[in-house]
Amino acid sequence: MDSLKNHFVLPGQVLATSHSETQGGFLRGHGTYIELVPHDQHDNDDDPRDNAGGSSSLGGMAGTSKKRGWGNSSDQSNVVMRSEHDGGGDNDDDDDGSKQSGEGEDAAALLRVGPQRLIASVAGTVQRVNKLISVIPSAPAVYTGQVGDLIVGRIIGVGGSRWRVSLTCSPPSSGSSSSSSSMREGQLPLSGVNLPGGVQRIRTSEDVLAMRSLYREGDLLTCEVQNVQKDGTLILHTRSLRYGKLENGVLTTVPPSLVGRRKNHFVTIKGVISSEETNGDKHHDDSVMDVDDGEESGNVDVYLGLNGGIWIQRTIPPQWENSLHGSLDQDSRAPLAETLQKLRQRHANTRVSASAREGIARVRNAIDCLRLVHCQITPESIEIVVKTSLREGVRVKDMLRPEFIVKITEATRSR
Amino acid sequence: MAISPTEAHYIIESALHDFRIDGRSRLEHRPYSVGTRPSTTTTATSSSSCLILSNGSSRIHLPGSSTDILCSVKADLVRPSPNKPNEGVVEISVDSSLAGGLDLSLGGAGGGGGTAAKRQLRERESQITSLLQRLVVPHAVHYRELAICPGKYVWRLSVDIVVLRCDGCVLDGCAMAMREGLRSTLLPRVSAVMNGEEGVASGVGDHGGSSNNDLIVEGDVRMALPPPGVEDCPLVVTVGVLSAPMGAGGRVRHVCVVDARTEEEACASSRVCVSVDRKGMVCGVHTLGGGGMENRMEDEFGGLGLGISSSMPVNMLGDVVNTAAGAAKNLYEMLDREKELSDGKDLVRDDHDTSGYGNLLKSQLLIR
Amino acid sequence: MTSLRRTDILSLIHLRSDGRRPNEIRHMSCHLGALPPTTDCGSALPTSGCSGSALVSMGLTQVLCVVRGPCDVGRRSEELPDRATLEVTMRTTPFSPPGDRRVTNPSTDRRLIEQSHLLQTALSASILLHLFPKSKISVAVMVLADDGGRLEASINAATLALMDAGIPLKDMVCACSAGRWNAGGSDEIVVDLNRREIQAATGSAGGGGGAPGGGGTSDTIYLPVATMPQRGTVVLAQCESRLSGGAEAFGEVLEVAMKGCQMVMEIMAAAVRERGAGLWKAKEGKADVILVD
Amino acid sequence: MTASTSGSMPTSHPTMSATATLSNLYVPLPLTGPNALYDPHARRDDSSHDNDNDNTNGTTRSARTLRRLHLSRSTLSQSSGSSLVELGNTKLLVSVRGPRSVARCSFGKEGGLVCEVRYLPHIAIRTSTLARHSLSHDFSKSASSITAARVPRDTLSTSQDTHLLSSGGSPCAPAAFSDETYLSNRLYEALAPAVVLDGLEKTKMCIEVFVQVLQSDGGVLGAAIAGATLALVDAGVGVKDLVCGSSAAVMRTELPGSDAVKYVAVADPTEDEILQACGVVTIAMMPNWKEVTVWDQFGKMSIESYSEAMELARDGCFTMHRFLKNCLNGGSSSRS
Repeated sequence: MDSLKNHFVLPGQVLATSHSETQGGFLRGHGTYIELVPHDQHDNDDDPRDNAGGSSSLGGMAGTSKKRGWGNSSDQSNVVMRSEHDGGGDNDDDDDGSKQSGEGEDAAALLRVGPQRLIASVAGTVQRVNKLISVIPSAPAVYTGQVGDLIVGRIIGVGGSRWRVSLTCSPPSSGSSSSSSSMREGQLPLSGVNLPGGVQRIRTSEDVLAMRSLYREGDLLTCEVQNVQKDGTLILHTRSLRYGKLENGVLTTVPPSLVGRRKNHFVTIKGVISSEETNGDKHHDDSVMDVDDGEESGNVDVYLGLNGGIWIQRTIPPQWENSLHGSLDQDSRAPLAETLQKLRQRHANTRVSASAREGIARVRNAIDCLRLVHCQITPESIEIVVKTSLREGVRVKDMLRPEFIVKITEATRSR
Repeated sequence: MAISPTEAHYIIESALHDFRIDGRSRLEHRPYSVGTRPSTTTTATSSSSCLILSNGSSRIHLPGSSTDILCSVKADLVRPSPNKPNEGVVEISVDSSLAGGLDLSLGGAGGGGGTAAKRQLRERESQITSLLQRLVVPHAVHYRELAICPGKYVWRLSVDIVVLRCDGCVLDGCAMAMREGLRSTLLPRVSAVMNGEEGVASGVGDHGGSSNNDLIVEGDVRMALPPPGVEDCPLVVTVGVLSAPMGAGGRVRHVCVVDARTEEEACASSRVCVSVDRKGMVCGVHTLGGGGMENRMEDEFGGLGLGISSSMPVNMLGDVVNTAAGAAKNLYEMLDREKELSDGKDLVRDDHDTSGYGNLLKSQLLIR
Repeated sequence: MTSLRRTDILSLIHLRSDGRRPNEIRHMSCHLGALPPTTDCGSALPTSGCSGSALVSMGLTQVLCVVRGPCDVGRRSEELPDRATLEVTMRTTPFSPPGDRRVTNPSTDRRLIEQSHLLQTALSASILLHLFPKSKISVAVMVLADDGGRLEASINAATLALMDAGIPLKDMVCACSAGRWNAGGSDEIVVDLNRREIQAATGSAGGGGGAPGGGGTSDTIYLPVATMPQRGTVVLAQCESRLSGGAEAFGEVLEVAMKGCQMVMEIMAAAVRERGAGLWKAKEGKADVILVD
Repeated sequence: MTASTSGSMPTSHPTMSATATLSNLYVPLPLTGPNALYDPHARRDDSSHDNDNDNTNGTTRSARTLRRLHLSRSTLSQSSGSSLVELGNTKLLVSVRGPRSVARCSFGKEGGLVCEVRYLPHIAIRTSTLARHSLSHDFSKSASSITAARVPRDTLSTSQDTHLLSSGGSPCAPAAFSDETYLSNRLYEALAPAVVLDGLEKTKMCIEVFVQVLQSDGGVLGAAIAGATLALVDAGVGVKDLVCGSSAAVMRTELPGSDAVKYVAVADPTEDEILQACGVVTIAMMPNWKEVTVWDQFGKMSIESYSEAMELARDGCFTMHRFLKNCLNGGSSSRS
């Protein structure tokens, strides 16, 4: 426990002080900001405002002064300095967007050389990679996207040849455009979407008119971050065949920090549906094509969106795939786009069997348990919780009772 | 539209299978827990309110506080209103500013943007208040017994409900919070000494000689009682009627669902709030606009949907009432079990818990 | 025979009415993540997606603060091209004042608007707003119980909620109050006043902030102060009473208040550290979860 | 006129052949003694005196019979559609003004259907009722005796007043004289599913339904809904079905002799009956679609008496529906 202690910092705590003479210095990472030590600041050791926060200095930093007080030595570091006078008055310390680019209107500041202090701006644990010091916040609730992230989002607006996607999957709020979500919205341009049937052509104005036929307000979809604009808005796309509209399943949301970055975010949880628990299958004699149990594979698909949206649906049984190929006898390999589209269509229309429905509910509750216990949500942790709840014979609806939550998530914590 | 048609279809499908998306059956409630005592034992044992400054209080919350409703009851002796001289008064106020996700930019630049949201917030709060006023308040307590000396002093119980967050069925939560708040209120025994004539306990006060009506307040907390007749204060059960428009079959099938989550509420064609008391008597019914798909007004707004129009097949009326009565019965049992649980159990000694005064919103699962 | 009243006994041994020594702040408890951000309650609810929340109780005053992380601005007119707009709303619950039940309408109650404005200036001195251009950070404060010092409790709660939301701050803004009044001759400076002491200092039932202009006798003062302890800067000091002692008298009271802020910061730091450690361990899967009702 | 108590389908009383003029409005309602033993099967029916106002004492109507219903349409020249409804002593006038721009619409700002219910000042509610359940003003002093002079109408302006009024002893008092905002909301909720707006609300146009209650003697909501439907049809507004509403009450009656308490459900209760009842159910329905759009209940009832009352209210709706159809075909008030 104590190893974490001296590395846990609070905003305002000085992480490093660079001296203009010695090379040493530091690079500013996330969660920190740089401040110039004011010249008139004399350093008296019995400074009453001795920083009581960190219990001991961050020994590991090379070249940093032991004293945590306001060291008055000055050092030239290869980091862009900013003019910042103390006294709480805030003027925009125009933090350089990214640390590499040294340009920016403060070229003049380069001349005024002075000692800098690197100060933490969020509460979290310090990480240091040779010169780069950054602070990782313990529970960032706000998702800041990176290129290539899988997003499960909801369309909340259509306009100007693009869709507005809510990252917190909040519903399209009523007339007032004020978004009540706690995260910025993503933009899905028309050019970032596959046209039906996989045809590739330039987007014409009819496409713009027919946008609603692709995605309407309120629809759920999986997409990927194409790039991140300067002010942080995410540009999304659903170019790959895996992405598209989500149907016939359940959505649940968790804080983004609990969903780590993984190689593959399309996950299958096996063996969810225990045979003995399936309550009587009441088959309905409706027109909707019915699934006979033979084909039902006991698996559940989970799409882990990095923005915290998690989509759960039953796994598409492999039999459907080859039954599709069987029917298209003339050309052996129909274009992949069509088969996927047909599979998706069939999945959307086929009623979920009772046992699959129970499996989906069990996985959904498992994810809820993990969220309540702030445990990282990974395929393994979900599987462990599901297996434990099956072994303990916990009914699906009891999984969310506090006493059961502690019991079934025990396994994830003993790892 | 709150949720996509395919999600709604799945939810209604599950309800028809009597296996809802979180595993519950149609008539089952979520594990609400009632907090009427501060979470640590360091505070005075007898103070039964998690809000220190009020006579009685309660907190209804679900694990992970997806629903968190506070209720505080303050009692004071007031002069009764002229048209009801011999009855006590119960006043209700509801505040759900934090729950709505509406950005109420009051001050600052965005004056205009805030007004639409503020109007909606006030509308929602007044809707909850008027519904509680109509369904629960008339039967909450025995008003006559609240009068200490008719015409002069009666008890006024001001019930303030703060909805911090609500995941569906906000009226049920408020009614539960109000009932538990009233049950945890302790009113001291007050006896009025009539003018001149010696009241039985008059020997106590040394200032017995004052002329006009005087009140002898029994200081002993053990003698304090909850307001009379609070046992049969009714609870509200919101029954959501989900209607699955069957495709070719043309047969529209309806199913009643109790304690609907937000998603389920969003695809309900109409919602009926039925207030039922402990003995199973129906104390009030009110149809709310469904959050449903087809006949909802365009500016549908989540939470307590303001969707006005609701339509429900006639033959459903009977089983909606029966559903509500059945669900209410096991809700009462659940709440009673919960009440003893939270009173009787000696609480986990948090030795190094810095919160001497017990912090109000501590969730059930303490991660350390 | 007049029995020695409790307060007389306390003042004999230099204790205050609630048994605290002059330089002792009230019992303070902080609870971060009071409304866990995770509960967007599924998709349909217009997410009350709060990204950070904190409940701070200083003595009997309890304040809950909810922060909605940098999100899109509703209306274009509010948008600032270079930095985030900070929007602060402050509300009190009807049951917060112990005595009367005046229901204060947050949009018209002058005192509430003044205090939410003070809170906004205090926070905007600390939040690195320029990191989130064209977005909005909304801070909603709700006073659950008000036993004096509600502005200070709100500032502390807002700081903790911002840290819970992971919004970058220059420094933690910690607030405490100090005051002086000549109750029975001895007029030493006391820290962190409760409602009765504020009334004594300002001679009026001014809830929270000092009474405008109604300052008590010559050298009584009630001074709420917000500072950034680690930077040693004072962010907010509001004094509305006339001081005869001149600058150095004010200096003394300010010094005491800043010591109070230092003590407050230590408590807040401990709470954040405990929360951080807990969450970090939980993510690692080593935290032990106990069931507390 | 004798009470015709048919078996299953309750028929209504023969309605008077009213001309287009309103019947004598200000009919001093008879006083009910405070402790008259209530007999649900021989209920006082003081609404059956005919036009020339001879004061034959009221005949009785059975538990399942509605009060005398008199409907007439296009009674007002100015509005695009109007109707007059007299359900026993509850008389109200409905005027519908066709689609007009929201700016010029007198009340309500949004597009689509807008409903407003108003009590006629001074005479809508009986002075005896106001005196007995005195409003926020202390009427006991000013209205010295029960038959005191007029009562200032604006005392019933806010919903707050009727709430104060409501708990004057009877749990179902709010059903007897509900406040205007409540009535307007419920009227809107009753009509909204039926009225075919097809996009009117988007074009910032609105249809105004204005109900003026001339005299209220219980069952105001049911009558208002029927009147509004009639007026809408009269105005030519598309309506999916003729919405009509009716209410029923559950009365506690001690059988003379044995003190066994029997709960009897009574159709279309008058104001006095509502005040004596222990529970009142109001239902608004689209009979052809068999869909309920509004379902309200006040007071406390057990489940069994509940289904009885709902059954009566539903039949009441079907009967009202029949009368609405006849009125539309026959042009003015007509009898089955």
